[in-house]
Amino acid sequence: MVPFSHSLLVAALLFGMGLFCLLTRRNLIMMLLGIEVMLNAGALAFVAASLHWQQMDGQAMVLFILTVAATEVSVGLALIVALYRRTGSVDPDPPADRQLAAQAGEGGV
Amino acid sequence: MTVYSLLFYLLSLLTLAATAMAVTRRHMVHAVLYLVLSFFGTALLFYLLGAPLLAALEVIIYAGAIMVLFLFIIMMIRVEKEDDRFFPFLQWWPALLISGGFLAGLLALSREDLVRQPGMTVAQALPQVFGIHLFRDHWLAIEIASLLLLIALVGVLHLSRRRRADAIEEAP
Amino acid sequence: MQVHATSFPFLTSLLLCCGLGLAIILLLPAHREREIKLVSAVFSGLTLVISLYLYLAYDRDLGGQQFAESWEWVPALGIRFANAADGFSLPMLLLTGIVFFTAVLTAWELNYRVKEFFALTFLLVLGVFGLFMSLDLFFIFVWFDVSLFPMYLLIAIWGSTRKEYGAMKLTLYLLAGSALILPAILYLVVGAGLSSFSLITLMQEAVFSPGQQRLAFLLLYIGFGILAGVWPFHTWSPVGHVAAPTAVSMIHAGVLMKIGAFGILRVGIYLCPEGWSYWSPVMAFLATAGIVYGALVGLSQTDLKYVIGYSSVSHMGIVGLGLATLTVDGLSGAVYQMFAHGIMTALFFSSVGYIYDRTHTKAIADLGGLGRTLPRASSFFILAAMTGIGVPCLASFWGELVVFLSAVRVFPIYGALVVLALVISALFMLRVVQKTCYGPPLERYAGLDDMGNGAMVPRLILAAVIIGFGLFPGALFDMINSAAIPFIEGVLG
Amino acid sequence: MMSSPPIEVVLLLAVALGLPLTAFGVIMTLTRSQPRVSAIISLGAIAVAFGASLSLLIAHWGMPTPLVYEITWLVAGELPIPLGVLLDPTSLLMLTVVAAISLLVQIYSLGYMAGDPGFGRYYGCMSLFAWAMLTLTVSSSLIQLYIFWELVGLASYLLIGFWFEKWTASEAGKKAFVMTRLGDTAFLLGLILLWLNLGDLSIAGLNDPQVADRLSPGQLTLAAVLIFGGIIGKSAQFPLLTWLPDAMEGPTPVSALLHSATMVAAGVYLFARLFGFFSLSPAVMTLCLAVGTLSMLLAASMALVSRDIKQVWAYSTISQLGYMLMGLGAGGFTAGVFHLTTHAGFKALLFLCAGVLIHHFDTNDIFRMSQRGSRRQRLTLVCLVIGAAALSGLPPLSGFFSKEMILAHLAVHAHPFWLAAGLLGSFLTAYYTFRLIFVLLRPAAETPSDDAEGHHHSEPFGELCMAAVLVTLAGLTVVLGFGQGALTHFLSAAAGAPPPAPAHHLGWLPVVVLTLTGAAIVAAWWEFARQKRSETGWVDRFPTLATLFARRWYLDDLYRWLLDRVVYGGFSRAFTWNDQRVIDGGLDGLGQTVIDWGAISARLNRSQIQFRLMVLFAVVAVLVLYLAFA
Repeated sequence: MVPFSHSLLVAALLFGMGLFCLLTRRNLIMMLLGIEVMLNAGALAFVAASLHWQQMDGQAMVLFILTVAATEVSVGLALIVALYRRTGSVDPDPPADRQLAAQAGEGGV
Repeated sequence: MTVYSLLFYLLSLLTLAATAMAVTRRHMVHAVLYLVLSFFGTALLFYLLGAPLLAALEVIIYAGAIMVLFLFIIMMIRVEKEDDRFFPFLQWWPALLISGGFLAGLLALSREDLVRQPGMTVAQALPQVFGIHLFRDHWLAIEIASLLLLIALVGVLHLSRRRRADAIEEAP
Repeated sequence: MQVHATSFPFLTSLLLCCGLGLAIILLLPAHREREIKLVSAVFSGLTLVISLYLYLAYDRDLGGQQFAESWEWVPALGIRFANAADGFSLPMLLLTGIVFFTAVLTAWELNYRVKEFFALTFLLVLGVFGLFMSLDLFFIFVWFDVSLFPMYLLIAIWGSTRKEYGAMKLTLYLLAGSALILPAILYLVVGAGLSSFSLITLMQEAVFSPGQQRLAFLLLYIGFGILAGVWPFHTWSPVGHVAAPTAVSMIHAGVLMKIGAFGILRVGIYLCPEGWSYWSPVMAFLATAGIVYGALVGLSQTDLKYVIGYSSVSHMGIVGLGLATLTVDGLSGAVYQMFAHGIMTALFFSSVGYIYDRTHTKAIADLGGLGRTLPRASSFFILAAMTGIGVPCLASFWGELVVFLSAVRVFPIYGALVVLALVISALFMLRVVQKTCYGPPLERYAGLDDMGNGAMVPRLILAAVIIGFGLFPGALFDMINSAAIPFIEGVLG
Repeated sequence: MMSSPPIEVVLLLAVALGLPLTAFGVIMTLTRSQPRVSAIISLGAIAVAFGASLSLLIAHWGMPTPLVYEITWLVAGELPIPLGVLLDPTSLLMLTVVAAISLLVQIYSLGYMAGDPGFGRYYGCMSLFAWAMLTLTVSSSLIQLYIFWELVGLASYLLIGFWFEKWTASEAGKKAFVMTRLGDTAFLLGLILLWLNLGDLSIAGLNDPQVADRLSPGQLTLAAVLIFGGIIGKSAQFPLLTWLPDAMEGPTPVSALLHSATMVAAGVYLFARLFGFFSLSPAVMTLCLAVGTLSMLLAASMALVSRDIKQVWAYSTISQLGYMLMGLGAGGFTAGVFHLTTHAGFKALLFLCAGVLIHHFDTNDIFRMSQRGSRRQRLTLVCLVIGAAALSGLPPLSGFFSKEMILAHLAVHAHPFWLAAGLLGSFLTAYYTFRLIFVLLRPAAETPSDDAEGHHHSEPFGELCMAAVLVTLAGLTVVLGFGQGALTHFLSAAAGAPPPAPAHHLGWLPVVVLTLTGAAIVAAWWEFARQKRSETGWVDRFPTLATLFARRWYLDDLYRWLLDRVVYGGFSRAFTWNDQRVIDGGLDGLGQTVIDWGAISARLNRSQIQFRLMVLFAVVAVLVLYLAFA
């Protein structure tokens, strides 16, 4: 059967990609997506650990991760919609800062 | 190489590729769909790692509910394409650095088991056994989780209530 | 070091005087400038009278700390509000009284935000009086900082050229100084383990290892030395002088720099004699550098106040050298020089201030021929310059002579160098006098009105003190010797 | 020896020294604006002082031991600084000379300075100088002498720069003060060296021979050389002599009083005062001899080419002071002091005559004076000739006696070189003196216009004072010569003198000197009386030499170069640069970097979410790495 660390490796890679997506994508929804991937990676690691130590608590934990993920997405998206209604865009930069960035000629940020 | 481990590597490869594609898509709809694929992969992995109930839940909640919600929102807001600032350099390299740091850290943590650990014995947490365990040991956590969901529900309703007073901020 | 309690708390009454004056000024409405000036003149005069009385009433052959008074302040930490006056601090109190009174009179024609100006000046001098009389390390630090903050406001609001930069730089330097003093004081107090901040108990009972004393003395020397204008940390003082208004730079150069030197003496030398003897060669080097450096840089200055600023650095270097010689005459010469230099710089700034108020320029290049147009102001200016050069029968000659004497005995090379620096200081002082007062009278200053009798009063007082102590220095030296001789015998054995 | 003096001596001294000081205080503060009152106060003070000093001189004519009377002025730490009086023939003689000349010059100034706006201030400074100089002469300890030595320097600064509106006057004042201050610092260092080794600085103590065993020979010579540095500064000897000619910017009575008779003589007086101490180290005596000779010859050469009458006399003063130092250096105590006294007399006379001429012709240039008819100033010229004859050492006058005494000592001295130099010096002196006389005696080229005459006769009383002073001084120069015997006896009693002057058996010396002086006078007559047009006589034939002498052997240029290059340009600029760039720059730079870092972190924490997330996860990543690897 697969060694425990391999599954951890997969989880770590997944987490890395989720984090990368969160930090670089200039779009709130994609950031939310990144967070979903990170949570999912966490769940995977939990399942692998519960198998490794042969205890079901790990899997119970995954259940809670699921609930948290669900609530987080719903509230997150509601906020994004409200923000969208207010500012007309899903850019994580608040409008004030955008002008600032423009003034300071901050290039690609 | 048992079929089981082969399946495992194949599936994890699939999941990783799907997530990589999801993260880097310019079109959000494509990203969401790739993510759905990645969640299917993870569900199968769960099943492989002895968590059949979770695999099902994964598919139902993650792939089903959450991703559908995403699609619904994307359709509603009609934001198709990321604008020009796709992967801004100034954010790109620090993010890589930080996720790389995480990766290195996690690898270092998991590495010491690599040597002596032949591989996990196969076991299956039957949903019935899991259910009993869940409601016997973690009854309080379940109640809190349900409360959490309720709060989320109330929160979302409050947020998206269209107030007559500030009706003006319709999308331009 | 015996402490003799006092019948009537004179020293605290001195502080109360300042406090009361401050309160009354704050209560008076801002537009009644005449009353504010009168009140501040009365109260500063009162502080002068009290300090004069203390100076005369001090029993010279009894010596030790007299007029001592102390009240519990924070019993848990052993902090007492303890004040006393001895041969070292009384001349300083008298100096502060004189400079304060004359500064208030010099600022008589001020018309811009008079109320805040005098309030802040009172607060500043309150801190200075407090520090000179306090026997408690905690209060020495508190008064040090109390006297620090009004300086910033006074320079930033009423200052002249580059006042924000000058004010900022001055305050940051002095704060850096106090940031060094506080850890040193705590290090000493905690090291002693007597849980008491009182200077006397620490001096008598506490036993510090030479290593502790060296470290503490170094911190104290640099902390207070910044304020005293010790050589590498001196650049704030000319900038501060130039930026400050006349009255404030009188107090600043006249008194505030003496706090630094006095602090080194009162805290550093009293508590860490080994540290003092260990660091004395470094002190001597820095002091000599300060003297020669101040004189040489003063040579090529174009702004009148900068010249005086660098001459103060040079004179404070003489004080530092006096302290560094570990001898009785070095010490008494240093304290005498502190007093004499305080008076001299006060006269210097008040006359330059008068010239600046009339000609609105400090640049030496376009001043000239004031000897004919402003005869009285320039005669005071020349008197101050002559004192600065060290002409005998004027106050600062005696301080310099005694310090040179002890310096040549202990550090022959530095002594010779410093005596030669006398020539340079003569050159740059006379250069300034020549450029401002001599030469043909310029027509653009023709219409200026010379000092009225009112404006003459503060300058006359200062001139009288300079000539008085110049002709009869014994009056001050007996007072200082009464503290210096027992101290050196007690400390160095 | 320290007998406490009778009351009347104390009284006389208090009067002699106290009055000028009070006069100075009163004039400067109260009566500066009323010229007449301040003149009366000042004159009264100096007259009384002169009377007191004269009576002291007579009272103590033959006294055996010096009288010392001291009180402690102050005790600084463990150092008592005394204030006291040492009365012995030298100090009494000098006291009387100073008082006499000051009195005469102040009377003279009534005429000369009449109508000057700063009249009151002038008399104030004159009283200050009188007080400082009188106390200097009688001071009992070296420290007190140093104090009044500097005060005399201050008085000379104020008086040179009296007409401060003239830029050159204030410049000359500054130069004089700084140069004498250079000498004074050497004096102070020598003084401190002595004080540290001997404990006290009483002059009487210094002069007696046991000092030699309390001081190591090296320290003794070092201290003596340093004190001699002070003498060089004050008496304008070789390295520091260029300030005296520039000091002629001051009013002529000041030049007459300070810069010829009394102040510059203070250096020579100090040497005489410490003669016992100096004679303990032969090295310093020869140094003094050498410096005296060098400055004598140098100054004489400069005087040859100078056109300004006061500059000629200034150079001649430096040269005569050099002469006195040669005399003292050769061991002739009485010779040096005697020449000091006679020189004070006739040099003051020469300056005052020059003052009358300048006052009358409004020019210092001797050639222009002669063109405007200086021949007609009968009285002044007669006095001038008497003074000049005394200066160049013609027999009946005082100059001859004192100069001849010095030459006698030089002759006795081992090395013949000094004698030769002395003779050359007296030849040059005679030459430049009579050059001036013959130029002034040239027939007037322009017709004298009457208004030039009238303008100066506004003050008959003033003219009278000036004339009276001239006559008295001329009389004095004639008479003083014959007082040589009495004076040597008076002085020898003081210093436990060396063998009486060996002048008598050296018959040939006076003859040689007289022939030389005669030759010089004839040469001068030939060059300036016969050839009307010549200006600098034989020096004309060597143009390079003429410019060398005119430029004061380029000493001034050397000092100017040293000051500008080394002091101003070198040190001062370097230190100011260090001050602004290194210390200030460094700290401001430090401040700036802190501000810049603040800006960066501010940008990092900008309100954009992703930056903040980055910070968050970066910290967590570091933690993870720490846990993983630690």
